[in-house]
Amino acid sequence: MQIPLFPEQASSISVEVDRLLYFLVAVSVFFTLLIFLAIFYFAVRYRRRSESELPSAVHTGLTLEILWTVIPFGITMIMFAWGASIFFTESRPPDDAMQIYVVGKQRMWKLQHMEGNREINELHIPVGRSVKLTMTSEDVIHSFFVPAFRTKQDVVPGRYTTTWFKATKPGKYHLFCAEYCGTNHSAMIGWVYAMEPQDYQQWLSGTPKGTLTEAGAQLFTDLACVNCHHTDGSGRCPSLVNVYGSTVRLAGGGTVKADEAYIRESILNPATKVVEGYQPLMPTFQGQVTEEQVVDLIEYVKSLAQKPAEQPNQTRGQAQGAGSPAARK
Amino acid sequence: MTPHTSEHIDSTKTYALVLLALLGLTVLTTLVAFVDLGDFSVVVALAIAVTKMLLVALFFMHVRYSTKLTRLVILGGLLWLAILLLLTLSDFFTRNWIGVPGK
Amino acid sequence: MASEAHAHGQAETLALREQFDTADQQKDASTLGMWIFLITEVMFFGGMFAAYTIYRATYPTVFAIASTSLNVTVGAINTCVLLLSSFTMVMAVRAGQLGQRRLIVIFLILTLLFGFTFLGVKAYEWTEKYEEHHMPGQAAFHLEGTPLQGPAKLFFSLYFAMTGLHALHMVVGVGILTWLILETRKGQYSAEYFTPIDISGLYWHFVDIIWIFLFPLLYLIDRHLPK
Amino acid sequence: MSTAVLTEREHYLNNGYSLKSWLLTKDHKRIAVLYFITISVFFLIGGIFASLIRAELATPAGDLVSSETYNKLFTMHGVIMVFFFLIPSVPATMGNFFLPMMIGARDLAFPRINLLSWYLLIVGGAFAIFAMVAGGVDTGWTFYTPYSTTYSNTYVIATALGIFVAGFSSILTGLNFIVTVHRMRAPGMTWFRMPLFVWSNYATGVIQVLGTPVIAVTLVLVFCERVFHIGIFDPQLGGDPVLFQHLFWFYSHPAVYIMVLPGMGVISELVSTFARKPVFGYPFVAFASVGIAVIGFLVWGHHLFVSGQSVYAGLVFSFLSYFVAIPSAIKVFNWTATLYKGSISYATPMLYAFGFIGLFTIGGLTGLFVAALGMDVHVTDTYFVIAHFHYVMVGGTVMAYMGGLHYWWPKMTGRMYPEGWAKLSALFVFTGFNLTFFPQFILGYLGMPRRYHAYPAEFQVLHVASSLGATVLALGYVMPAIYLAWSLKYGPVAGANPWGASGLEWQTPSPPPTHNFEEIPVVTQEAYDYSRVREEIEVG
Ligand code: HEA
Ligand code: HEA
Ligand code: HEC
Ligand code: CUA
Ligand SMILES: [Cu+2]
Repeated sequence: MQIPLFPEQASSISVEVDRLLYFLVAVSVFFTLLIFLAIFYFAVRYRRRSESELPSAVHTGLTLEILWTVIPFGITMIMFAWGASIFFTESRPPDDAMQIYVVGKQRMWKLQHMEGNREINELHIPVGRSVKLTMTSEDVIHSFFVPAFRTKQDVVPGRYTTTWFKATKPGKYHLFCAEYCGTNHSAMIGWVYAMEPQDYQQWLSGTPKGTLTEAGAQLFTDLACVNCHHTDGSGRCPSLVNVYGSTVRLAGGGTVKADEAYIRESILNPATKVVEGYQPLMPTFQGQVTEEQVVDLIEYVKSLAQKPAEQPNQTRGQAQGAGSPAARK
Repeated sequence: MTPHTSEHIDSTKTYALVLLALLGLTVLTTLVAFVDLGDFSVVVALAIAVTKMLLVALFFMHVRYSTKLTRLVILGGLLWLAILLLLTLSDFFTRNWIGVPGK
Repeated sequence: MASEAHAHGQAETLALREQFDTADQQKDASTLGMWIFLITEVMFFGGMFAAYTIYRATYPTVFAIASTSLNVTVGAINTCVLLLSSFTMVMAVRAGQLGQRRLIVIFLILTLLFGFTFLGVKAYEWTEKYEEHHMPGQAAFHLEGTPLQGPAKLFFSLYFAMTGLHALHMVVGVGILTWLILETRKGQYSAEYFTPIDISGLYWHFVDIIWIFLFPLLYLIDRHLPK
Repeated sequence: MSTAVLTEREHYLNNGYSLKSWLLTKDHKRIAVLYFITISVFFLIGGIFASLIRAELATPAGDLVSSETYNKLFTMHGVIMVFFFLIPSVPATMGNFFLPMMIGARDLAFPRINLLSWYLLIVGGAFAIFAMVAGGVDTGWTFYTPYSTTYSNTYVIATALGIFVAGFSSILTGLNFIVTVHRMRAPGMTWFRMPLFVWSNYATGVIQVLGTPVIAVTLVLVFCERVFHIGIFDPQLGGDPVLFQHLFWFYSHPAVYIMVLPGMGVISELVSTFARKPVFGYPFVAFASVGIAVIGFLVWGHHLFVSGQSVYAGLVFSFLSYFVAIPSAIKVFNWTATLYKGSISYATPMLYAFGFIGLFTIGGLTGLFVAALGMDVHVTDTYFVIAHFHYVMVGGTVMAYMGGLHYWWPKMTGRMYPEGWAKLSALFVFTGFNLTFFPQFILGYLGMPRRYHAYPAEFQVLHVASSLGATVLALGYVMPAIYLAWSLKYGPVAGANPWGASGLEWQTPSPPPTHNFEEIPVVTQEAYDYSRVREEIEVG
């Protein structure tokens, strides 16, 4: 069996990470050799020849000190800038990224596609398409790690974390849980299948089932959200139309961008952020909905936009009849 | 090496006055708490607390007479407390700045 | 180990331990040591202050409601009690400087009494909280006036952790005071040597200072908010 | 000096043989010996855990031990090695023994507190050992919440208490050192005449005093969360587990400098003595220690890059992490420069010093990898990190510890160790170490996650290499245990200054008298002034 010495480069970012690696290795090899060879040379050249030998003291060389302070510092600043720039790319999913939801749970990964496909410990994705993962955990901290993509992100209970990648090469890649999560942490592993787009489409249509939005719509009625949240914003609750992506004014000042995290919070802890002009009447659905169902609801709320394209980033929550389309300018 | 620390003995009067000041400030801060100063209520409350701390430290703990080294130690301690608070907050107050959930 | 004492002439005394050259050197060292210990205490409470700051910033309203549920009058009175104890403590140190043993004892006992009063009142407040079901451990925990019971628990967890650890320091202080009283009555201390009283004083005042901050942070800030 | 003299002359070892004369001693030298015995035992325990870890990892399947057991193994390995071996290692043994002598003091400022800190370590250790025998603990040495608070059903409380108590032992040692250096220096011993070993232990003291309380309170909170079911970090209540990580690393990053700074101090002594030259750029090395101590407090967030910490905090912490690298760089370069035109002896301690400089360089440089945000995202929580910190902790500090042990052994015991065996074991340690941990860099970059007790087959070859190395390494450590014990009785008698070293500790007989010096020395020269010891060198 052959020994792999280098991980596969299967994502757009992996190339950049590896380039940084080469730089770091080069610097390290240089300095390591410098030190090793210097020590070796001095040790031989100036070895003690007689027990009573007493060399004359050499004292501080200021220029040297300055040199070996400034040069290393310069080099580290390059390392910092380079690492940081990659990190920024890794942190900002492209807008066109396709959404996948991940729920970590002691010893398993639950993944949900928008189209409704639910997988466990397996993730099928198309190559050449950015994939954005919105992740949370039902219990302890886990970490979503795909070495071939050079991506890793902790999955923290009680909140969402995000990561993204763009597979460049079809194949089957390791998925590891990288944050220690107790017994069988090492069993919380799986595979990522990067497929040609058409194969991916086939795979998707393979098993028929309702999309997340549909499931969400169902829940929205089952959980009686509809009774309060009317699309026209009438009644004591804001309409949820065009909530997603908007900037919500909150009671007691402050605004918040209505992203997945905010909607999740609105469902599980409504009172934490109350929309301006409304009373905290909304009951918490903590315990009544699983993280997966929350995801469905979020997708439904996101789908509630007449024309998603129009008014990309409006402010909502004015005192009078907030939520009514009129109030959204 | 060890500077001779000559004893400074404050009068009972000084201590009594400091005590009165401390009690006064306690009453003050309690009353102010019921006034709506918006965000300033925090500032005021802490400002008063710091004043009280200074009184206790300078007079009761004789920092007024203490060696430079002691003062350095105290300032160091406060500085490190600041490091702990500020750098921790640097995370919590910049969450979601780039508008990606959990970043 | 008999031989040790002869290392530099005279036998070891409380005021001049064998490892020191002069009594002043020893006093300096002890004071410095105590101050360094006190900054470790600062960092110790610092961890909780950090947690407090972050959660208060995250859940301002809940924390306001929760802190309003604390009994401010009792809190204020207790603060005064502690300040009084600091006063008597410093008076004891002063008596030490003047070598007036009787006064030392009297003031230490007063300090002790104030200390006990503080702890008593604290115990009363805790039982009150217990009866109001404001103890996070309680199954029946409930804070009126907010649906966010979780963050409410956070507040009280911090409240009990902070006041609890503060009280623990008080208990230690009480122990030290008792020991000092006994030693003084044995006639250990004089104007020449009263370092233990001096540095115990530092400790006691420090515990006082911690409370000086706990009081506004837990009882006062945003009291005006919930109406 | 002959055996006769050795037995007649009253010194700290023959001054009372009763158990009481040891367990109630206030003599810093005896306390140092107590520490040495204690931490050797802990090192052995931690090493046995390590050996079991390596045995399990020899095969991809989790066949040797169950997942639960494995988790307990690496947790207890980490806890024991960090809190009960490496943190006390150099300061509590060699620091305790030599710091007062190096500044010409009769003892530390607070001998009773010094003894107390040893007892605290014992009590803390007792808690930890109890947790181990009672059934172990499986949270990882990092105790991340909510696993440690809510989900783990192992002996977290006992272990946390143990670390809490041991923490105060560490605090008191640091406090003692700081006060001692400020108040106990002999006449003429100015700050810039102090050996660099004293500087680095002073800097360490500062970290111990300012950092340790924070982990103490953090563990108290974890304790409360488990015992009283109150939640401070509990996400269920809206608490934030990442906050725990901040508090934990606020201590635990500076703690890594608690672990390495004293080792660096040892290296300064070794390099100077065995090159018979003053350390090049003395003031820079001295300030580098203080610099590391201070800057070390500003970088803890580099352990949280993928934890859900904000991107901007990540930037700040990555940036600051590079600042802490510079003082270390300065030290490495100055040590190397010290060799230039020296008179270099190949005595065992020097070999360890060479080993330290080389391996610490590699470990430190890989620290720069993980400090680079984009890189850390990939390698964090993989064997790359494991390799990084074993290079600095084992390749660095433990090497320094072994070096110092051999260097000061004659002073502490009055006997020389067997040079040949020592050289051999040094060789074992060096080769074994690299064979163990270098493959782990590759494993890490390949994506082998840490804390895995079973792993995909393609990683096996490198894991086997690592396990082989660990065996050699273990031998390298067991040998000294044996021959050092042997030397106590059969080793050749050592003179007062067998190395022709310049420090004050060599100006007094070996083993030193209870009060260190016949009369307190008056210091007139800089540190590392070898002209002073010319005669002794002549004698050879
Ligand atoms: C003795 C202990 C020790 C020491 C000294 C260090 C030193 C350093 N460490 Fe390390 N570290 C650990 C122990 C240590 N570390 C441990 C135990 C962990 C893991 C904990 C856990 O998760 O379980 C860890 C983890 C760790 C991480 C987190 C990794 C992760 O979990 O994702 C990071 C990230 O920045 C880091 C960085 C550094 C840096 C920048 C240094 C710097 O101080 C290094 C400075 C030294 C040098 C730079 C080498 C000498 C310089 C030269 C030869 C000249 C050339 C230099 C330049 C070009 C600059 N360390
Ligand atoms: C001081 C710190 C220290 C030291 C010295 C070591 C030493 C060793 N460590 Fe350790 N290690 C850690 C600190 C340390 N480690 C930490 C903090 C972790 C992380 C834990 C976690 O994830 O929570 C870790 C994790 C860790 C792992 C990863 C486990 C995992 O993530 O799954 C591995 C795997 O190879 C490993 C291996 C080893 C080996 C082979 C040694 C060898 O060097 C050991 C060799 C020693 C012996 C075999 C004992 C022989 C000694 C004697 C016989 C007594 C001698 C007495 C005298 C000389 C007086 N360690
Ligand atoms: C009893 C009435 C009620 C029910 C039932 C209810 N809500 Fe609400 N909801 C409200 C009110 C009132 C507000 C505005 C005040 C606030 O933000 O808490 C609100 C706010 C929201 C918001 C934030 C909207 C904005 O403008 O920012 C979201 C998202 C939301 N609800 C989703 C839901 C979902 C999903 C459900 C069902 C699972 C649900 N709600 C059930 C009353 C309700
Ligand atoms: Cu999930 Cu490890
Ligand atoms: Cu670190």
